[in-house]
Parts: sequence; C-alpha cells; structure tokens
Amino acid sequence: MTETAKAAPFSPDEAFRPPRNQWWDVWDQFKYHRGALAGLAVFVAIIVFVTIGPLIWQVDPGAINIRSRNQGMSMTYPLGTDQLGRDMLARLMYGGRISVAVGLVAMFLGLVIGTLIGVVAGYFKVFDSPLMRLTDLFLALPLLPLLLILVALFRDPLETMFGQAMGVFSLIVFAIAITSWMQTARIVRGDVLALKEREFVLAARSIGTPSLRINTRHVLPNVLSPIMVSATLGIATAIITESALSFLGLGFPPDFPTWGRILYDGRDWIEQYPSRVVWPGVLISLTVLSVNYIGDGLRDALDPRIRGR
Amino acid sequence: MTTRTVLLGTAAALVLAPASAMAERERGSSGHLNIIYWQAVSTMNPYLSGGTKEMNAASVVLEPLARFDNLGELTPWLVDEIPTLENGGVAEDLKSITWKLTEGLLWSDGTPVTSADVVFSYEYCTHPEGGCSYRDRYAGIEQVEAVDDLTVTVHFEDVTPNPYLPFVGAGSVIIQRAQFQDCLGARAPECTDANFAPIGTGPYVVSNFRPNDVIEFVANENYRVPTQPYFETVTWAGGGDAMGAARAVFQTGEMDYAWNLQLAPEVIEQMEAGGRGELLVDFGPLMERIELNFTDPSPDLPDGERGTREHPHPILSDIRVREALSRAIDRELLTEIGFGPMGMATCNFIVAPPAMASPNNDNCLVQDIDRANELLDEAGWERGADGIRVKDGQRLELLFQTSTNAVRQDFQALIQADWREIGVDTRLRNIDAGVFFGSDPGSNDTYLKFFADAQMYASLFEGTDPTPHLEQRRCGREPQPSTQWQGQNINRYCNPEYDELWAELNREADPDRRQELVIALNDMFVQDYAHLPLVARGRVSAASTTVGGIVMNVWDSEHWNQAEWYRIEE
Amino acid sequence: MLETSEPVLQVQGLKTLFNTRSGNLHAVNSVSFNLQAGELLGVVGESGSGKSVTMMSLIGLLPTPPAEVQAGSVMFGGQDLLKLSQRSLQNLRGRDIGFVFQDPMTSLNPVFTVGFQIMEPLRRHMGMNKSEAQARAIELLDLVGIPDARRRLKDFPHQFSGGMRQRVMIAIALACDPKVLIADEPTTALDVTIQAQILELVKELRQKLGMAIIWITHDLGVIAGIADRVMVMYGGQVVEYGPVREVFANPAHPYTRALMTTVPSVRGARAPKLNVIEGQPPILSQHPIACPFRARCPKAFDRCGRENPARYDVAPGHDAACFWDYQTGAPR
Amino acid sequence: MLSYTLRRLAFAVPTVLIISLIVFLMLDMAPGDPTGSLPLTIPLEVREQIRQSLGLGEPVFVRYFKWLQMTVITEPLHILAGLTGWDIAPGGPRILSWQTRSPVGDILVQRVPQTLWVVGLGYLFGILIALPIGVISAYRQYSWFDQVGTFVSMVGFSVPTFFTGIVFILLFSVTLGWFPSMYDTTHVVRDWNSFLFQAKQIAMPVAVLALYNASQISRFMRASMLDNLNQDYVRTARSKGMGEQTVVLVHVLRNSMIPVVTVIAIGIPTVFTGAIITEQIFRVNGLGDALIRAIYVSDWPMVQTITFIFAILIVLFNLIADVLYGILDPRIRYD
Repeated sequence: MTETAKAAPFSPDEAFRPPRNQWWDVWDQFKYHRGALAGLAVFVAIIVFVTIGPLIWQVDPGAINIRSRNQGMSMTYPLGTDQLGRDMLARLMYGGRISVAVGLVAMFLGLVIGTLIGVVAGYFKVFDSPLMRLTDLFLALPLLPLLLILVALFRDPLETMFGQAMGVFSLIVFAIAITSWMQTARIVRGDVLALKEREFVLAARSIGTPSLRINTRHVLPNVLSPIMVSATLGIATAIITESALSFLGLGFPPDFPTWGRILYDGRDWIEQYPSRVVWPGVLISLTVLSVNYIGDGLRDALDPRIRGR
Repeated sequence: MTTRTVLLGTAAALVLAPASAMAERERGSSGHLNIIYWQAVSTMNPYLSGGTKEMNAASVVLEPLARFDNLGELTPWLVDEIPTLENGGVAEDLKSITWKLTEGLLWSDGTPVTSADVVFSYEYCTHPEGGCSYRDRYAGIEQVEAVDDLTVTVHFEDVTPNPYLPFVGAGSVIIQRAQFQDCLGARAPECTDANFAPIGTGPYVVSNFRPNDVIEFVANENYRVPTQPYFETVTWAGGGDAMGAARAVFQTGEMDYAWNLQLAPEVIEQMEAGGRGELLVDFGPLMERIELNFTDPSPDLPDGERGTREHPHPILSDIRVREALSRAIDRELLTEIGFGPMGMATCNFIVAPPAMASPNNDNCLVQDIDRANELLDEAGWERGADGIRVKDGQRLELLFQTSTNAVRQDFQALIQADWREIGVDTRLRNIDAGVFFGSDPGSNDTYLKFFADAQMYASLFEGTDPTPHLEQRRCGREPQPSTQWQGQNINRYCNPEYDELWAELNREADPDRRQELVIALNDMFVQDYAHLPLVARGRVSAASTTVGGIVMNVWDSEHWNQAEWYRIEE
Repeated sequence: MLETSEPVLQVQGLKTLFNTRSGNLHAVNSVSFNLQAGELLGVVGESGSGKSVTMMSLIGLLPTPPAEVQAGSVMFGGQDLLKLSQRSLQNLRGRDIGFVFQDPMTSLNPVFTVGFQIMEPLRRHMGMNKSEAQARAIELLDLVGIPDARRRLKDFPHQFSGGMRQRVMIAIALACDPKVLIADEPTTALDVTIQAQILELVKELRQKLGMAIIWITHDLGVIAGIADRVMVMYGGQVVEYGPVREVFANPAHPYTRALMTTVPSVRGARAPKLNVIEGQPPILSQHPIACPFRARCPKAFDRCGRENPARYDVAPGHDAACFWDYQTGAPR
Repeated sequence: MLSYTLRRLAFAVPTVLIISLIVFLMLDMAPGDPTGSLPLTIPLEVREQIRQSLGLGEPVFVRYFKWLQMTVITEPLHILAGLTGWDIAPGGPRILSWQTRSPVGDILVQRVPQTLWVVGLGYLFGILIALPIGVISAYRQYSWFDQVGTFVSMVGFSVPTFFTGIVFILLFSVTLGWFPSMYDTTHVVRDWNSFLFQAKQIAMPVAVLALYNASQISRFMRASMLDNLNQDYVRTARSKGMGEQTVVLVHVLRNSMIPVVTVIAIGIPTVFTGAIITEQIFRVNGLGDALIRAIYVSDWPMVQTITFIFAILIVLFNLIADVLYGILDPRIRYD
C-alpha cells in the first residue's frame, strides 16, 4: 500500500521515468480514473454550490413567506418552497454548508485522533495493547445514546461558548469523530508496525533520531496514502451519519436545515411535492458518491503497483 | 342459568338504538379488525404506564365503573346508574360516594365481578411502592369499602365536590383481584403475564401480546352484551411512523384504524380525498400555548435564585409587554399551517368542555400589530437602529424554547417573525422532548425549570373537570429549588385574587356556579397575559370507510365503544 | 555444445508493446535469437532492458492488455507459439517449458502446501492420479536437494527458507521434464552462498536432465560461470549476442564493454573504482528509430540519432548492433 | 491455536466488563427521564413515585452490579429456560424495561426472529451477490462490467438507506401495490402461500439492506482480488500451465477470501443489532427498532442491555475473525 513498496515486474516504465515529485505521479494516475475525475468535478461543484451559491442567490433561507408556501419550481423559487414559504434553493445551499462542513470537520477530527492513536500504538510497544483495547471499546459503543448524552452534558457550556449554531455543530461533529476514528487507527497501526521494521526507520533510529522526529519525518509520510483514503471515506460516512441522525430526529434540530433534516422534514410531503425529498436526497447521495469515487481514484493512484497502467 | 337470563335482559336494555336496528349483526360477525398505533403499546396495564396509547389499548379489556361519553357526559359502564346527590349515591356532606355494580357481570375467565375487585383496584394503585400512574385519581381517599358483593363506597378525607375521579374514565380501571393479588407494590412489574394479558370485563381478551410491537385480541365470550363485539378478532399493530400509519389506512387499506396522526394538514387532507378512509377529529382540553416567565432566568443569578420569584422578570413583568407579545401573534395562521382542520385558534386557558370555555377573549384571534406596537411604545420600549426595541440600554430580546418537533419549530419561526415585526428579537432554542418534559431536577433544560423567557408546549387535563388544572396556577405551586423544581405553575404566576376564586371553586358543588367560576378564573388568567394560548388541538385518528360504529371520544379512550364497531358490507 | 543440433527455440523479430495511458511502450523490439537443445543461454542487461518481458512474451505470460505481442515468430517444436490458442499454450507451459522466477518468497502460493503446488502440473499435464503425483513430487524434491521430502510435502511455503523455496520452484519447473527451462534471475533475491548452491544445482541438473536453459541475470559473473552463449539486451533490443568466451574476449558493443567494467573482476584484479554507466536508461515510449544507447554512449555520433543500428556479424556466431566497429575504433 | 483462542477469550472478559461499566455509567448520566414521555396530566408527585419504583433511588454502583448480575446470569438462564423448557430459571428480580415493566430478555427473544429474517437475509443476500461481482470486477478490471459494477456499488453505499427505503415504499407499496408497507410480526410461515406472503413482506427491507451490504462487500472482494491478481504466485500458477479458471478460482480466490471472510465475520454483530433505520422505515419490529424506541423514551435498562449484547457480539466476532484468519491463512501462527 505504501509508495516504497516494491515495483511490480510488469511496470517497465517505472524505471525509465525521470524522478519527480511523487504527487505528480499520483495526479497522473488519478486523472485517468474517469470516475474519480467526475467525482472530483461533482464534489467541487457541490462545494461551489454551498459556498459561492449563497453569494449569487442572495435569499435568506429563514425568510418566511406564507403567501407562497409549498410552491413548485418557478423563476422566483427555482426549487420551490417549503411549508412556510422558505426558499428551498437557499435552504439547500445553507443546509449543504452544514452537511459538508460536518463531513469535513468530523473527518478531519476523526483522522487526527485515529492517526495519533494508530501511530502511537504501532510505534511504541507499551501503548499498543491498551490503545488497541481502547479501539475495540469504542467500536462497541453505540453512537446514538452517546450523542444524546453528549448533547445533554455539553450543550449548555458549548452554546454559551460558541452560540447555539456552533454549539450543536461542534457537538455533532465531535460525536461523529469520536465514534469513527477506529478504522483509521487500526489501519495506521498496522502500517506503522510494518514500517518500523523497515531499513530506513531502523537506520534513523540507529543514529539516534528522536522518536517524535522519526514519526514525523519517516513514519507519517509513509502512512499518508491509507490516511488519504480513510479521509475520503470519513467524509462520506460523516455526511451519511449526520443525515441519518437528523433523519432519526436526533441530529440537528428542525430550525437547522441540513440536508438530512430537510429530507426528514420533506418525507411526509413526498407524494405532493416529491422534490422536497428528491433534492436533498440527491444532494446527499451525489456528495457521498463523488467523495467515494474520489477515494477510489486516490486508492488506485496511491497504489504504486497499479500506477501507470 | 339464572345469571345468564338476567344478563341477557340487562344487555338488551343497554344496546343502543343503531345496534338494535341492525338486529342481524352478531358477536364476531364482522370478522377481523386491523388497528395501527405508530407508537406501539408497551403494556396492557394502564396503571403501570400512564401513556395514552396504553390506556387506549387497555380500554377494550379493562373497564372503569363509569366512562365519559363523546359529549363528556358521565355514562354508567359497569354500574346501572351514576350515583348523584339526587339519587342518594353521593352523600349530603360530599364526603362519600356509593357505586352499585351491575348484577351478573363476569370477568372474561367466567368468574363474577365483585366489590372486592373494586377495592383491590384501589389498593393496587395506591400501594406506596407501586409507582401507579393514576395514583392521583385516588388521592384524598380515606377508605374504599365493600359494603356487599356488589356495592362499594368511597370515603373521602375531605369535602369532595367532584367525587367522579376514582374508578371513572379509561385510566382508573377495575382489575381482577384473583389475577393481581400477588402483584402489589414493588412486585407489580414481576407479574408480566398479568400485565400483558389482564383479565377484564371489556369486549376483548388478549390472545397474544408483544410489547412495543403487536397485540392480538379475540372477542370476550363472557362479554355482557351477547351480540357484541362485532369484530371477532383484532390485530393492534405498533411501530413505524405517523405517515406510514396514515398511508396504511388512506392508501393501501392495510389498516382499518390509525391513531394520533399528527401530520401536515395538507398532506392528510389530500390523503383523505382518496376516499378510502376518513379523518376523525374532536376537540378536548389539549391546548398549545406559550408560557411567559414571570421570573428572571438569567444565568448570571446564583443557583437557587435563578428562575425564582425573588427576581421578577426584567421585561415580562410588565403586562403591556405580555399583551403586545400576544397581540402580535397570528393565531389563525399558526393553526392553518400547523394543524389545519385538526386545530382551532384559541385565546382561552380552559378550551373544553364547550360549556366551560370562556366566550370573553376572542379579541386576540386577530393579529393586531398596531396595538402591539402602541403597547410597547407606552411601556417605554423605543425602536433602536436595527429595529429592535431598547429601554434603559436593554434590548428587547427573548429566549424562546420548546421541545424538538417539526410543527413547534415552524411555530417558533413564525412567531419569531411576528415578534420581529414589533421590534422584539427572539432567540430560538429547542430541546429533545425526553429531556424537556422530564422532571429530572439535575437538568437545566426541563420545562419545569423554565430557564428561558418564553416556552411553548401543549397541556391538558383528564376528564371534564378543570379544577385541578386551574389549581396549578396558584401561588406557591411554582417549581422552585425548595420543591426540587417540582410544581405545575410553570410561569410562576401569583395572584391572590385568583387563589381566592379557586378556593371557592374547590368548595362549590353546584354545576352552574362551578361553570361561572371556571370561566372567571380562565378570564383572569388569560387577561393577565400570563400565558398565551395559541391553538386548541384536536385528537386525530383515521378510520377506514369500511368500518362503522366508530364514535370519536376525547374525554375517554377513543376505543370506548369498540364493541359496537362493525364492518360495513359492500 | 555449440551448434550441434536443430535449435529447440527460434525467436524471430519479436516485438512487444505495452499500451499505457502515456502512450505505447516499446518493451521488446525485434528480438531474435536461437536456443539450441541442451545449451544454456545467458541473457544480461540492466533492470528494464526487456529481458523478462521477452521471455514472458514467448509463452504468453504477459497480461494482455496492457501488453501486446505485435510481431515476430517463436518456433518451438514445429509450431509458432505466438499463433497458438491460450488453451494450447497452457498445455505447453509447465510441460514443455518450465519457468523459475526471481523472488522465491512471493512466487509460491502461501495458502497451499508445497506438495499441492508441485503436484498441480503433474496432474494437469501428465494425467497422474494423486498417489502417482505424490510419488513424483517426492522424487522431485529429492532431486533438488530438499531433505526429508515426504514430510515436507505437507508444509506450507513460509515454512521453507528462501533457498529452499527456490529449490521448490525449480522442482515445480522441472516436474514434467520440460525441454526448456527459463530461469528469470533465479538467484538475485538470494544471499551469496545460497546463490552458489542454486547455481551448482542447476549445473548438476543440466548434466542430469539435458534440457536447454535460458538464464536471465544482470550479473555477468554468473554468466561467465555457467553459460554457453550470452545475449546482451539494452532498451528492449539485443545489442550483442554470441558465445560466452567470444563475447567476453571481444565485446563489440559499447554497452557490453561498459557492463564489463562495472563488474568486479572475476579473476580478482580489482578495478581501481567501481564503474557506473553514466546517464539514464532510455525512455521506451519513443518509437525505436534511433539507437537506444546513444544518450549514454561515449562513442555516439550523429547517425546514432537518426537510425537504429541493425545487428552485424562480428565473428561467426557473434553479432552486435552498433554503427561503430570495435576493432577499428571507427564507424563502420 | 487453542491456547491463543483461550487467551483471547480470557482477555475479552475484562474488555466486555469495562465496556459494560462505561455504557452503564454513560447512560446513567444521561439527562433523559423515563417519566418524560408520559402525558403531562400525570402529576409530578406521581412521577417521582414512578421513578422510585423503577429503582432509580439506589446508588449507581449498587444498580450497576445488580444489573450486571442480572444481564450475565439471570436473563440468559431465563432465555435458555424459555427456549428449552428446562427448569433452570433462577428466582429473583430480572432486568425490567421501564416502558413495558417486563423483563428485557423476553422482549429481546421476541425481537430476534424479525431481525434475523430481515437483516440477516439482507446480509446473506448481500454476500451472495457481492462475491461473484467482486471477483468478476477485479478479474476484468476497468472493463464495462467492472465500471458498471463499481458504479452500482458506489451508488449502493452512497445513497442512504433512508432515502432508498422511502423511494421503495412509494414505488412498490403505494404506487404499484406489490408489497405491504408494514411488516406483520405475527405472521407464521405454514405453507406455500404464507411463505409467499413472508417473502413479499420482507422483500423491500431485504432488498434495501442487500443492496447496501453487497455494495460494501463487493468493494472489499474486488480490492482483495486485485491485490492478489498481481501477486507473483499467480504468474507461477500460469507458468505451470494451469487454466485461467484454476488460477482465478483456486489460487487467487482462496487468498482473496481471507480478508473478506474476516470482514464478513466482523460485520455479523450489526445483523443482530439490526439496521435501525431500515427497521424503522419498514416497520419491522426487530432489535434495532427496540433500541431506537428505547432511546426515544429513555428506557435505559433496555438500551444498556442491547448495547451490552452488541458489545459482547463485537468482541466475540472480532475474536472469531482473528481465529478464522489464523485458520485460513497458514502463514499466521498464534503462539
């Protein structure tokens, strides 16, 4: 899985190419993965939709317009309105911000925790067993009750600290992160275990390089590819988890229109106004799909054995 | 054999007119009935649950001595007549009531129903370790005495103008002594078999019970009306959501009856238009309101003083502000959006029974932004640069909380917009219902602690007598640290006149005078703008058009007359 | 043993391409050579010079796509291997042509016993039943010098050392008495003493069984020790081909010469410093219209950039592909 | 191997105990109040009595040990007694669900069949679909089959089950009327017709879950196959003249199945806890449904017990996966 792995015998071009930044190779491979490229395009489009979109479509997602509620698509309301006459397009943009932000931040947090624990467990034998048991323990914890408890214990302080919006946001992000780092930790630990017996790490150790430096200079760069792949999977699962939580009525409250929440609220209207369900559903699916494709492309691109094929 | 004849005679007398007109209908002739409760039933013993769904399910098996009918009138059920002062059933001193069981009543296992069962039901529910949900129905009772096999007298400790609480209504049912005698107090939950399949006097017997899932009933062979129930078997399914339940009645026809369909009005109207089912709506005392806090909930106050009467609310203590807030709300719009035909805009604290609803407060039904602005101007709140009013450097900003629920969040958003128009800035907050309605004194998020300026929820009272409900707003009944934050005077209202008037009501036995007093109390409370009534909410169920005989009842169980439901033949 | 009989294997103008995203890679360009019965042909060249690809092209072991054998013929036993169906090739592989690969650590399937893996071709090609195959497998393990053969049949590859695994690989390759054994750098991954043992084993087996062997290596020393003939490859082409003594005595291609100086002398006279061939190996994505070695060739002149030199006879049986005459020191 | 397994088992016990303690304490700190879901007509004094009768008055550690003893000893014995008819059920208190006031164990026993039917079949079908797709996709990497298979499986786990579920109901129940939208837990399979009905009522949830599971497992299978298809031993097998079928289905598949089998084993606990969302959408009253509803009404004994069982299953199946790995892969020797 790592770049340093032995080159496959069927890749004669490897040896002939002048050396250059390995990320160029990764990009070279990546851009030939049509799905990944399409995924990247879609994901960028979604990011643009939720970040730049509101600057162009300057409609307040919370603005109530009772006279024009439950409308279909029109020029004034490109995606129609909801039961209070709020503009669906604006709500989807605003909600997408939260959903995507939850995905990105939760992924990042989960990755940091997972990598840290994975590296420490893999590198320092003393910590291995306790940390791995900790990982097992977290794998056996149920997310939903945990989230409820976190909400109860920390919402007040968080809301006073960050305001209501950020309070709920940080809570959900934290809860998703803390229940999703385990796979990363396991993968990283496995790779580090193998890496630390490799010559270059042994060499670094033999000349007295401090552990921290070995880890940052030699170990971390070499576990980057599994981390990258975990990262994309992490975004996808975080977005799905957030939607599922909202769908179960345990995530963001109704006045926070995340995609999952909009879908949940629109569920009862599916026959009258299918677009109330279809748009958020399609946006969630597209985002997750594009991220998964990017992950797939990355995995292929980062695998030296198939790079160049 | 004699009992059987007597039973037949009584039954014939009891049979209602429509049923006798269809004389060919017999017990079990209608076949099978499918009921869906999207919130599933968790036990068949209402004393151990307190939930409406459990009470409803149990009501086809376990019965009280008397029920309220669909008009809120007391109807004899296991007795021949309602004891009153006139017929001597209620003692002159208002301190006891004597019930006489109908002769020849049998439990579903064939044994006779006696006064010992009634006494036992009282003992069961009042056992200090039992945690009975209807314990308050038996409050203030000195003794329940079995005078003879069929006669029971309830002795009250005090003068009780309304003696129709114990053994009346779907909650305080008669259970069989033989079945439950080993299940008193702490051992109550151990009697799983009894709790899941109680022996009753009702039209049905439990044949299979799966908690939170499904109940199967078969007709009670010993039911007192020999031709009833018309449905031989009933499946009482649980689970899913309100939408799925509505769909199963209105669209797929998988179910005949669905309970509690709180859905968006347009959705449900369109479903109903399909013609396969009809919506059953009736209005009881359930009312959605905003409570305004009379005390200061500021987190800067020390624990133990926050939210207590020591610190009056800096903004809401002024009645002009409270009235302005009330006038700014468009109640008709709220009703239309949130409940449609299932709600009615209201300005009353006591919205039902109809005779007790005050006719004096309809002025709030129309939104009046101008009047609201005037009131705030009078109160000295000046518009600031951002349109929000300011007085003495303080912004007119309120924290408005409620439980997490789609309709309530829509309401919050609408009210926020309304209040914004009169220069009031509103911060919204919603709290998980389990936490919000919990009574854990450790949590700061309960509706009891009310650490906010305004909060919205719905409340109601049991039966038709609002006296206990009105009592809640007495001075001293507010949640406070010394009572571990227990108490139902949520907005910390305190008005000596109100307390006096209530005391009068509590002594009064004359129905007409009582009615006047209830209206007076209601008017006093709402004209103080202590809380802002919004919408009277109906009970909403749906029934297939192929089922007849259903009479919606908000005063008792919706299934009170399920014995008379029948399949309409095509 | 040279020129004694009909060649068992005749390769003419073999061309193999790899279709990759960045264009076609010309991995093998017009490679021609003969393999005589019973001879040992050494193939030398640096990594990526097309040695392995050539050999795998012969019997269709390259994955297609991306590889594509574009032209040429491979005559073996009267038929052109390149025209055979996959099915017939399968019948040929392992029965008539045995393969030994470079890395014994990964070339054996880790989840099957060594016995199973030896018996597989026996049962497929020789139609043996289980017990016959087992008897033969024990025989083979004995032959390649694995002690306690009967017991070790039930062992898994990871229970063998590297050298032992390579012996197992040889046993598998030899299972059906092939006419040709292709050994693709079979000793590269082993340490020196084991290398020597394997070399000895192969020499011995050749004596005993008399098959022709193609021995791919980048180690000239090994070639000198065991080969009858040597083929030097560079950039997917044969640059020099001839009897070992002849080529070692009179290397005619600058690349061969350079290669020889990089080898620590076999006779013990150390070169003052270990020579390295300057420059980079060629990029095979270009069409071979010029000499692939020109960029690194000390003698390169303008013609080398315009034309790809054809092989010319240096001496009988010895040819080289160069515009430069080693004897005269001038262009031909 | 045996000693390794035993050692792992011995180690699993404290792990499970610690998990149980954490789960218990966590839920104990939770703010939800079991009386919070009762109607507001029930007075506060009565609520307090209800709380007392639920045993909330005792100190937390006393309750923990009582609960632990009941979960580990009393309930399993009762369940066993119920299944076998043996008279081994001990007396004394059992874990009572706060909502039903009945033993949690009995409810779980009622819930397991639905969960196994629906979620188990969804898992099984998922595996059965996934394996061949994964194998072919990898063998014909970048072919149209692979592209389509990749796309479908990507869609399969990118589209949330709550979205697919709703669309399925709308399409197949409401519009076409092919399948019932509600699961009938009392249905008993007796004959062909009742079997058909059972097949109909599980069709949609099973399809949703199978699609989801198949997506994941087929990706694993494909990746694992790809890993192995490029291995040297594959070339060796080909060089021996083995047919493609033998090469792929014997040599490569056997190696590729090692990680996939363990992944499948690790996934089995999720079958038991059920798929909360799918069960809720299709009104299948299984274990997942029991868990989520218990959370809604703060029925902590129920949540604690289901969570604890889940924890045991995870620890157990992780162990099984490791042991399986050791059995399937001869290179791994635990000692």
